[in-house]
Parts: sequence; structure tokens; C-alpha cells
Amino acid sequence: MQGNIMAQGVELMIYGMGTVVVFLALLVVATTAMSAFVGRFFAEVQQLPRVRPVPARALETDDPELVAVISAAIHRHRQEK
Amino acid sequence: MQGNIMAQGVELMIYGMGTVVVFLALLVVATTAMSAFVGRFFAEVQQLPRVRPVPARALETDDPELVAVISAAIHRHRQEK
Amino acid sequence: MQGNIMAQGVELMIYGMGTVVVFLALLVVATTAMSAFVGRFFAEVQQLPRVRPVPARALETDDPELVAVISAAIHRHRQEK
Amino acid sequence: MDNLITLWSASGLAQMTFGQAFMMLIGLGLLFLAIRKGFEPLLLVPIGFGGILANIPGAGLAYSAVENAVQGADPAQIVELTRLLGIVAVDSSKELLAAYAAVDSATHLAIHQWALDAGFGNGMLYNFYTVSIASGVAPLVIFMGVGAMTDFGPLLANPKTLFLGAAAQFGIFATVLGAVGLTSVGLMDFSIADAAAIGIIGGADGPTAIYVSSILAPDLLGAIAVAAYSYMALVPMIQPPIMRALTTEAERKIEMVQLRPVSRREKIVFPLVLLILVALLLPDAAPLLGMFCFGNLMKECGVVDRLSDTAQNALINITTIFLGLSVGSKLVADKFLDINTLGILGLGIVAFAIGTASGVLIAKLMNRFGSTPLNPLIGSAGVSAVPMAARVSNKVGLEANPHNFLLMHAMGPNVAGVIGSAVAAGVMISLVGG
Amino acid sequence: MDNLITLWSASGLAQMTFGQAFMMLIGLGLLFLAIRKGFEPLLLVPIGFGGILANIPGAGLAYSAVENAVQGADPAQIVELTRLLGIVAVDSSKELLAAYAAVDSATHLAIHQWALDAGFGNGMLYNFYTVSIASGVAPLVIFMGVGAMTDFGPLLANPKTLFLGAAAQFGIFATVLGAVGLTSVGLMDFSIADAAAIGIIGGADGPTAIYVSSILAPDLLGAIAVAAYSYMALVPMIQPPIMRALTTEAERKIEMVQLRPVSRREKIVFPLVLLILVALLLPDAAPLLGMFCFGNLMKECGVVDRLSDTAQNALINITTIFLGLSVGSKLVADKFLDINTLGILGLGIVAFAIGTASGVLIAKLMNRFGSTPLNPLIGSAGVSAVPMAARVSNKVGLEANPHNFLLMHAMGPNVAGVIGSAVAAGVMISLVGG
Amino acid sequence: MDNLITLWSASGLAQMTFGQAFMMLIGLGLLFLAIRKGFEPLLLVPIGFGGILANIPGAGLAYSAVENAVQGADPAQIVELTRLLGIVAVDSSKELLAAYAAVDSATHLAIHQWALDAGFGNGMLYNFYTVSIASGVAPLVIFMGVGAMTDFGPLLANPKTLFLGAAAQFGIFATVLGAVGLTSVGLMDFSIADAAAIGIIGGADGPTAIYVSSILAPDLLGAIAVAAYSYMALVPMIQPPIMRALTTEAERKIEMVQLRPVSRREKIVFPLVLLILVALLLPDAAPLLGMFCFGNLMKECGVVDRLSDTAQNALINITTIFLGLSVGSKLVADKFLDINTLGILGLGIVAFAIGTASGVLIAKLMNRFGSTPLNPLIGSAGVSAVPMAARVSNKVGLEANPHNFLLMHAMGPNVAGVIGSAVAAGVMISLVGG
Ligand code: NA
Ligand code: NA
Ligand code: NA
Repeated sequence: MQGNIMAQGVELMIYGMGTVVVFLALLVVATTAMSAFVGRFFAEVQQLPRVRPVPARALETDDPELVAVISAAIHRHRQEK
Repeated sequence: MQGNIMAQGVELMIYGMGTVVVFLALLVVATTAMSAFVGRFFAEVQQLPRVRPVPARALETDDPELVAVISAAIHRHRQEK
Repeated sequence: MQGNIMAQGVELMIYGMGTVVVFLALLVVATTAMSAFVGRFFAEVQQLPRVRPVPARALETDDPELVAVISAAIHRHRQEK
Repeated sequence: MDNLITLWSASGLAQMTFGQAFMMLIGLGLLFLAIRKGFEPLLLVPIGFGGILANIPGAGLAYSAVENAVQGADPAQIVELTRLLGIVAVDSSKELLAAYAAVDSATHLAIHQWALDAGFGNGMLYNFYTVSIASGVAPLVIFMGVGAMTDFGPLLANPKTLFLGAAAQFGIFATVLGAVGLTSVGLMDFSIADAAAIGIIGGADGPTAIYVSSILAPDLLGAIAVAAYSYMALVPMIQPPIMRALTTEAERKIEMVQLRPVSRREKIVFPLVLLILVALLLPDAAPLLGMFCFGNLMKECGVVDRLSDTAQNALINITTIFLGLSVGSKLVADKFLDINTLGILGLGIVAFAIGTASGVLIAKLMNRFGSTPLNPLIGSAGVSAVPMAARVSNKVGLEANPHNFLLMHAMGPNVAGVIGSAVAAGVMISLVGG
Repeated sequence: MDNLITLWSASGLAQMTFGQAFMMLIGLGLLFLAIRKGFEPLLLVPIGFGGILANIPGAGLAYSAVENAVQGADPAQIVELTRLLGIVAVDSSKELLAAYAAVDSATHLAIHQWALDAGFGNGMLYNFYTVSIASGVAPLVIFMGVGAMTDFGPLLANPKTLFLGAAAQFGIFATVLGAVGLTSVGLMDFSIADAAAIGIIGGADGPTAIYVSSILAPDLLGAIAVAAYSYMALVPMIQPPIMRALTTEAERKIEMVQLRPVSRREKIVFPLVLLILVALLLPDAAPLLGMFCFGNLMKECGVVDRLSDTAQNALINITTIFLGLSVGSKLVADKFLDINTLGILGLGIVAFAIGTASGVLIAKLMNRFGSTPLNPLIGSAGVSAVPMAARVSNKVGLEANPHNFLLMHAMGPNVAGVIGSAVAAGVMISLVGG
Repeated sequence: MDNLITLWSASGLAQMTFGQAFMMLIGLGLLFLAIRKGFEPLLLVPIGFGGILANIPGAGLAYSAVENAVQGADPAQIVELTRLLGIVAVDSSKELLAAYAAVDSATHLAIHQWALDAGFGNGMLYNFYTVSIASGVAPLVIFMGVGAMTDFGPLLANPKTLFLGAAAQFGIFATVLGAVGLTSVGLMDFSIADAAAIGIIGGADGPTAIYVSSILAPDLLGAIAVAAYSYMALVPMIQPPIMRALTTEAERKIEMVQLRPVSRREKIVFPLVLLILVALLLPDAAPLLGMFCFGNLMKECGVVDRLSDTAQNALINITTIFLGLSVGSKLVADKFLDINTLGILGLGIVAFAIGTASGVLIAKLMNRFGSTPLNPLIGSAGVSAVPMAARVSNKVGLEANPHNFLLMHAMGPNVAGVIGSAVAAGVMISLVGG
């Protein structure tokens, strides 16, 4: 029984460490492939400040007055240009 | 049985839509009455910036030093006027 | 039975109030002793602004760029002195 | 070697079904729509991610201990299960679970204990679902937060717009009719409770739809929530053609009179008036509208700002995370991949369209017979989808008349639509629930 | 037509009792006091609103599944219930529920399952109550947050003021005596546990009162919490006349010596000293004072500021919302409308008055026999009601001597009163609980 | 007089055991390390405080209702308990509890009901533990928050560093071997599940260690968590000597090439790639890595910032408070004071040391056979302990070469170590759990 648990421990080490290495190796492959794929097909114009897309509809009921005021301001600004 | 569920659906529509309309109609009446009542008997001086009454006792143990300092400052300010 | 509950109430008052007073009296003793002990053996240089030790490792993965930038700045600052 | 087999047979690849792979793609698709297209990301990111998690083969994250045990137990344990269920042996897991669903609460408990003793447990997402949705608390807390974010000022300035909020709920009931119609011609298989839950998609209000589904049709909740949030995101595409088709250029140009200022006291009293009306007329709508009014009162009363702030921020955000993941748990393949799901998706968009049309048409009617001018474009805002539908009204109005700002006017029917669909929810729970 | 009857019989108007209508007015009254008069709005807004929700006829929001089933089940189901209870048929719902309260846990579970099988569920507020108050967690979390907001500096600078915090707790025990006295003359009907819970109103500390009531007298919790918070709001009206009556002009003018500065290390060690003392002497006070000390240690230690900030903000706010609604659930008419409630309200104000008087009198005594001057006005702050009572001491002091700032001096007894009433709570739970 | 005896026998002094006193000192010691020495204060302050609370004699805060009843019940009730357990009378509480642990779920429920009927309840900390840790939710929520704080940029710029994160996990499995070795020579008494849970200390990741222990070895959770967080705080002392011993001066001077910029889209897609890989290969790691990826996706996608902010602040803070107190509940004397605890503390530091060494050695290997220069000092960061281990790499590197900033390069293996130990956790749960 005591020898038995030792064997269990060795087994756990072999299969565990093996899985960790295999899994992370696959992750290296997958990540490298993903980066290559994204870089080739979906390249961003880099180094631009990150643009945060405004959520289409936030959970909140926005302040409509604010929206109106801002809309007007943007409008005027564009016309003045 | 299939006709039965159709009938149930029609019933649900009639009673449901009816309730929605009646409920919101009553809400129109109640809201209008409420606004009239508040406007007549509890009119506010309008357009003033909304005053937030300080809660009588906040949950927190306020910083007593701060309170003392502010009290003193207000006191001095009033005397200087 | 009615007299009984009265007796229970009196008992509760005696033991309850007694415990409160004894407990807080012991707390006065313990607090005074603690303050004396701390004042004698662990006196702080008083009135200094409270220093908040930076947690050895915050839960968060700090922004490494920020850390690097700050490290460099501190380094330069020290050298310039 | 045994361990290698254990590891392999425990791996996802060895257990993956076609349905699970497909649903993981659906989950990725929802994430794409949410992140790239901006479709209601606050809900669809957690829902999509939860959908992927739910379909991880072998993990059983979306299943109860009993479901996990039925799939994983050995034959001797299954014999014990059939004994507890009081049935003779059946062929499939599906039949076992159907038999389980039919027994009483005491037997449910006994079988839950059997599953625990057999070494099975609830999946993570199943626990999230139980705590947040099955208990009803998450949609209610979100509704409280929405209440604390809602300004009833435009509605109070023009209470008649409540009728537009009522009109647009016709989309709900027309969809109920559609669902029972599809069933009666044999295309789908919905009960009347299912039909009611599907109809509520037309309410264009996420928490209301989830709340009603969790009571009337928990099995359809995933499809209903996905439909509701997706179509809300699509409001700027669904509504304008209908609005243009049903109005004349002249009507779209109508300018409305400036809204009167609304006093703070009116805003404080309004949620109480609404609450009392609910209490008197429709107690089954009390949890939803009660929490909504509570949130609004906290906001307007001005003396509990720290509670109101928390309801609008930390609390609603925490709840949204778990609500979204829990809804995702209903995207598990063997529940979601069903012909009924297609029916739900189809009926949902019909519901939005009919709601929009009803709102616009009643607005036209009110404009014709009312004393003050009313632009029919604000009628479409009555479907809710706050504040997107109001913005759509504003945008379509600006196209016809660049000086015509309808946003504030459309906010009235917009929040009225929230009340209207909560009332409809109450009626449905009252008539077909329990 | 059946549907119309269903809808009408499900409506509130058809089911409203006089008691429910009255309690809804009470709820509106509490909201009025909270919003308009500033009575402890953080608690009384949720409590008042919860009280209205609890009394919505037909909604059963404040009732357990069993209570809802007893009121709504058909005769055949009731027969089954009496069989489960092992009783012969009884006349009223009240007797059924009394029989239910008397059975053991296994039967409770069986009857809960019976209610679920009959299609009834827990009301929303009942669930909130179970999770937040019956579990004990909400008052403890609030106490942790209060601890994280409390500055023990003034107390540490003058530890003798702890005696004032002790003295003011006499209000608690005098009220216990009053409650059993009213019972022994037959005016009220309180058990000794009820009396202890009522007495704790005199502790002038909301979470402590709710915690003790939830253990010793859950049925009285609504009245006790309402009384505790209302009278705390009334402290500026209740205390000054008593303080003036018991002190001379000369005493009120006494100026106190400036408090010594307290080091950060003392503040860090103090909650640990208090905790150890609790551990050694009064384990039954450990949950309350333990969480309080934990909050205070988080604040003072300076290395877990993000936890301390959360304890003082998001966490305490979320808990307050649910605690308030849960307390409101105890304002349900058939539990609140009782002659005992009047007794509680009457005894509560007596408790505040006696606590104030004891504090002032002991402060006079300490002034007479102590070496350093002590203004008796700070004795009244020993009732807790942080920080209102300390402000009252300051204000009455300023009236007598415009240069006499007592605020900092009164903060010592004020926070001592919090400790004192938590200790009293522990004694009571130890002696009459369980 | 009876009351005086009640009060005295209920006091802590009358019931204190030596073990409890000792554990309270341990709790104070942890607080000292956290507050004065800055040892992981966010966790060790709540854990230390919880440890003190757990050992308050007579309060039973860390015990279940059944444990409290077994210690406090009268002889007649114990007879009833042995009847429910189906055993003949036993000598000690310990044997009763062992018999209780062995029965099935239905009997557990019956005995829980017996305890309730006998007037006993769950302690406060026991409830916290049940809700936060036994359910698995708290470590998962913290992992989600950590995910939302993690920047995978450096890892994506140099994916090979994932091998370093794999290598350092050798500390985990070497420790498993150590634990079973100590058992097989008879010094300790660990099961294989215990050994696996102890090994995970070498993962240097708090939530992972707590999650695994709660599943594989709940009794050892206290010691494991304390060891994990203490040794993480000691990383700046444990690692540098090992790093210096295993590298040459020349190696430590190696400068690495600047990391390439990583696009936002890569960062968004990476958590999904990781999730899919987990789903395909290791479903038992899905809860941990799923929540981690979910947090990271919320952070990177940029459209749910309010959810991401809440996950990083209010939610993780609230969870940390309760997780810490719950871990503290496992410091109760009769569970913690055991020879096995010493074994755990000893094995834990070995695990850290071996993990550090493996990381450095594999980094040397990669440097020798790779095309680009790789400073072996970044290998030690593979143990996780984010971001402390990466800072240690940077610091040791600067000692050898003042112009060599390794911090960014070390962040790659550092976050890879988090993934690596979560994978190891999944393997262990898969192989020895359930
Ligand atoms: Na709606
Ligand atoms: Na007090
Ligand atoms: Na690790």
C-alpha cells in the first residue's frame, strides 16, 4: 500500500507534467499561428491610440438632454470646419 | 387540442392587450392628476439647482476633525460678512 | 408565571448591565496598558504624514511598462542628486 | 497507460458531439457580433462566452448534478436511479431526465442526493443559473438598476405618450398568436406558456424577457434572451423602413411643442403612483415593476445617492456578469439545437416589427384626433429598447426635417414601453403561469 | 370571461384587506419621513418601500412558499397538509401556520416540498430576508463597514469615556424591565427573548438591533428596526431636553482638555485588543464585534485599502439595499398590526431617554470624582446613534459656551456606545437565546 | 447565580484549550507579517483575522451545525444521533464526526436537521466557507478578476516563453512525489489527493491552490493557502540565491531583443484560443481557465469596460474579503494543529525552490539551443507569483548588468506560469479527483 501510493505519485508526475508540457506546446503553436493569421489578414494600423467602440446601446437610459447638446455641438463643429 | 391552444392564444391576446391598455390609461389619469395636485399644492420654485438634503445621519462615522474644521470656517465666513 | 418573567427580567438586567460594565472596565484597563506599551516600546515619530506601505505583491498584474518607466525615472532622479 | 486512457477519454476531443462544436461556433459568433459589431455587448459578451463554456464536452458546466450523473453513472447506479424514480428501465438519458422532471419535490431531493453520493456535482454555470435566474433575483436587480437610470421627466411632461407605450405591446400579443398558430398547424410545438414567453421578446426589454422566460419556459430561455438582445441591437436596422412605410413625409416633419419642465416632486411621487396602481390592479407584475419603481425612487428622492449609485454601477455590473453567463448556460447544445429555436428567432423579429408598426399607427391616430401636434415617428419608440429606439425616432425625424429634435419627445413612449411590457409580463404570468 | 374573473380575482383591489391598506400608508409615511424629513433615509427608504411591497394583496412577496400555499391551496391540498402536520383539521390559516411552526425540521422540509408541488413559491422579499437577515450575514457585513468607517482615535485618547458608553446601555436593560413589566401586568404579551430584543432598541444601533431581533424575536423585527431607526433620527429632538434638565449651566460650560494625539500603531492594535477581550469573555458577541473589529483593522492597517474602500462603499451599499427591503418584509400587516407593536414603539423611546439620562448622570459623577474636567453633555453620546448623538452634545455645549467644541470629546463615548450595545447583545443572546 | 454560571461557562476563558490559544497567536503572527512585513496583505489580513475568529472558544464560528451539536448536545441527543448514524455508542466527538463523514447524503440531511432541532446552527465562518469556497465560486471569481488584470502582450510577443511557464510547474509534481515519499516512509499520512493538493502550492498561485484544495483536500486547505501566500510573499528571498547558483555571470548579463508590438486583435483572440484548447484537451481545467479567459476577454475587447472594471475592483474585493475569512476558518485548532501541517509547510518551500530551479534550467537550455538570446533569469518567473517573480528576475538582472531591464521579458513566463499551474490543476482533478 505504501509502495502503491509512491507508484501513484510517480504516475501523477509523469502524466501531469507531460500534459502541462504538451498543452503549453500546443498553445505555443496555436498562438504563433493565430498571431500570424491575425497579422496577415486582420492587420491593424498599429500604434494608434486604442479606440473604444461605443456600445451600441448601453444598459443605461442616457441623459437625452446631454445627447442633444452634444449632437448639436458636434454638428456646429463640423460646419465650422 | 390544436384548436384549443389557438383559442387560448386569442384569449391571452384579448385579455393581455386589454389589461395593458386599461392599466396605462389609468396611469395616464393618475399621473395627470398627480401632476396637477403636486403643481397646485406643493409647487416648487422651479429651475433652481436641485438641492440634495444632507441625510440626517449618514451611515458613516464622519471625520470629526473635518466637521470641526468646516464648522469653524463657516462660522468665520459668516462673521466676516 | 407572570411574576416569573419579571424575575427573569431583573436577572437579565443585573447580569447584563454587570457584564457590560465589567467588560468595558477591562477594556479601559487593556487599552490604557496597550497605549502605554505601544508608546514606550513602539513609539512612532509622530505627526508625520501616514505612510502607506505598498503591498508587497498586489493582487493585480501591474502594468509592467509603467513599472519600468517609473523605475527608470527614479534611477535618473537619484543619480542627478 | 490507464492514466493515459483516463486523460484521453476525459479530453474534449474524445467526447465532442457535432452539436457542441456547432454551439461553440454560435458562441464565437455572438462574441463577434458583440465585440466587432457592437451588438449589446454588455449582455452578449457574457452570453456568448457562457455559451462556449456550456458546450465544453465532458465538463458538464451547464448541467445539474443529476444531469451529470445520468450521463456519467455506471449501470448499477442507473438501476438505483430507476428504482428511485419508480420506473422500469428506459433506453436513453433523455427518458430518464423526462421521468425525473415528472416526479415530486421529495423524489427530486432523493435523486439529487443519489447523484451526490455517486460523486457528481452541479456544473459551475448551473449553479450561477440557479442562484441568479431560477431564483428570479438577477433580472429584478437589473431592473432596479435600470429604474435608477431612468428619467421619467419626458413621460411626466406628456403622459399621453403612455398610450404609445401601450400600443407597441401589441407586438407581444401578436407574436403569442403567431406562436400558437405555428403550433396549431403543426410546424412547431409550443405550449401556451411557451408562446407567452416567446411573445415577450416583442417587449424589447432584456430583463423582462429573462424574468418571464425563467418562470414560464425555462427551456427556451437561451433562445429568447439571445433573440431579445440581438434584435434590440438591430433596432436601427429593423425600425426605419417600417417607420417610413407607415408615415407620410409631412407627418415625419411635424415639430412637437417644447416639453414643460417637470418638478422634482412629481418625479419623486411618480414611482409611488405607479407602484400603488400595480398593487391595486396587477400584483403579478409587482416584483418587476416594484423593483423598477424602487430604483427610480432611490434616484429621484435625492437622499440615498450612495445606494442609487451602487444600484447603477457595482450592483448592476456584478449581476450582469452572472446573468449573462447563466443565460449562456442555456445555449447548451441538447437544449438549444431544436427546431423550436428557429421558430423563436423568426417570431422574435416579427414581434419587433409589429410592435414598431402598432406604435407608429396609434401615434398617427393620436395626431389626427389630438389637439397638439404629435410626430408619429415617436410611436416606434414605444417598443422600449431604451434608449436605442428613441434615438432611431430622432434620427429618422432629422432626415425629414433637420431642425426637428424628437429625442426628448421619444423618451416618453420609450420608458412607457418598459412599463407596458412589464405589465404585459404580469398579465401573462397571472393567466398562464403556475 | 373566465380570464376576466381570473384577472379580477388576481387583482389587488379584490383582495385588499384593511390592514394591508393601512400598512401601505405606513410605508408611504416612512418614505415621507425619510425623504422629506431626512429620517435615516439610507435605511428608511428601503424599509418603507419594502413595507409597501410586502402588503401588496395577492402578491405574497413577504411570505414563504408554505405561507403562500396555506393561503391559496385548495381543500384537498389542505387535507394533505394536515396529514403531514399530523393534526386534525383546523379552522384557520393561522392555526395551520402555528402547527407548522411547532414541527421539527424534517417535517418543515416535507411541508415545504408539499407547497412547491402545489405550485407555490417563496415571495421575493421572503427570499431577500432569508439570505440577508435570517442567515445573519447582512447586519454583520454592515457592522464590518461601520467598523471600517469608525475612528477610535478620540476613544484611545481618553479611554475613560468607555464608562460613558457602558452607562448609556442602562437604557437597554431598563427597557427589558419595562417590557416584562407590561407583560406581567397583562398589557402586552412578550417573552423574555422578546423583551431582550426590544431592549436593544435602546442601544441606538441599527445593525445590532436587527441582528439581535433576528435571533431572539424575528416576528418583532419589523417594529424593532423601524423604532430603532426612527428614534435615531429623532435624537436631536429627544436628547437635548433631557440633557438640559439633568445638568447645570455651569456643568454645560465645562471646557475639556485637548485630546492627546494617538499614534497609528495604537489604532492598529486596538481592534485586536478588543477582539481578544471578546474572545476571552463573551464569545456570543464574537460575530458582531469580530466583524466590527475586522472592518476597523482593515481601515487602520493601511495595507488593504482596496478592501477597506469596498467594505465602506460597494459592499455596505449593496447590503443596505437588501437589508432594508428585507426589514420591510416584516411590515406585512398580519405580523405588524398587533398591540405589541405599539408597546415596542412606546418602550423604544423610553429606552432612548433612559440611556441618555444614564450617560449624562454617570458623566456628572465622573466629573465630580475625576481629576480632569469632564463635560457631562458628552455622556448622552454614549447611546451610540453615531455620529448624531455626538453632534447633539456639541450643539448643546455650544449653546452654553460658544467656544466649547465638544464634538471630538463626544466621539469617544459615541463609539464606546457601539461597543457597549454589542456587548449587551452578546450577553442577551448568551442568556436568553438558544 | 445560575446566570453567573451560565455567563462564566459561556466565556472564552473557561473553555479555552491550549490549541486554540496557540492558533490565535498564529493568527496574530499572520497579521503581523501582513501588516508590518507586507506579506500578501490582501489575503493574509483576512486569513489571519479569520483564524483568530475561528479559534474563539465556545463561539463555534468555524463549525457546522452538526459539529457544534456534537460538541454541545446532551447525552439524550447524542443517543438519538448514534441511532441516526446507525452505530453503537462511541467514545469521542471525533469518532462521531468520522462516522458522520462516512454516511450518505440523505443521512447527512437527517443529521443536519437533528442538529437544528437540538438548537444548534452553523457558525458564521462556516457559512462563509460554504458559500464562497465549498461552492467553488470565490476562487473562480478571483481568477476572473486576475484575468481582467492580466496583460498577455509580453507572452504574445514571445510565445516560446510559455515553455518556461511549463518548466516551472515541475515544482508542483516534484512536491507531489515528496508528499507521497514522506507518506511511504511513514513520516506523514497523505493520500494521493492530499499530495496533489499540496503540490499545487508550487504553482505559486493563490486562487488555483485554494480551488484545488477545496476539491481534493478540504481539510488541508488552511495550511495550503497559508503556505502558498506566505511563500509568494517570500519569493524575493527564496528565488535569488537559486537563480545565482544556477547561472553564470555571463548568462545573467544577456540582453534580450526588444519585444515586438502586439496588436489589440491578437490580445482579443488569444483568450479564445486558450479557451478552445482547454475545451478540446482538458475539460477539468475549464472552470478555472474559462473564468480567467473570460476576465481577460472582458478587459481586452474594449466594449464592456464597466463589467471589466467591476471584475477588477468591487467584485474581486468583496470576494477577497469573504475568501480570506473563509480560509481563516480552516485554521481552527483541531484541524490545523497536526503533524501534516508541518509537512505541508516544509514541502511548500521545496516546491517553490524546485519550480524556480526548473524554470532557470530550461531557460538555460533554450538559450543554448535557441536562435535568439534568452536570459535564463526570466525562467524563474515561470512559477507565477505575478508580478513579484518577474520583478525578482528584473532585479537580479540589474545587479549583473545595470542596463538590462528584464521586467517585460519576464512577464511572459510569469503569466504563462498562471496558465501552466491551472493546467496542472486540471490534470490533477481529472486523475485523482472524484
Ligand atoms: Na417594451
Ligand atoms: Na449603543
Ligand atoms: Na504557476
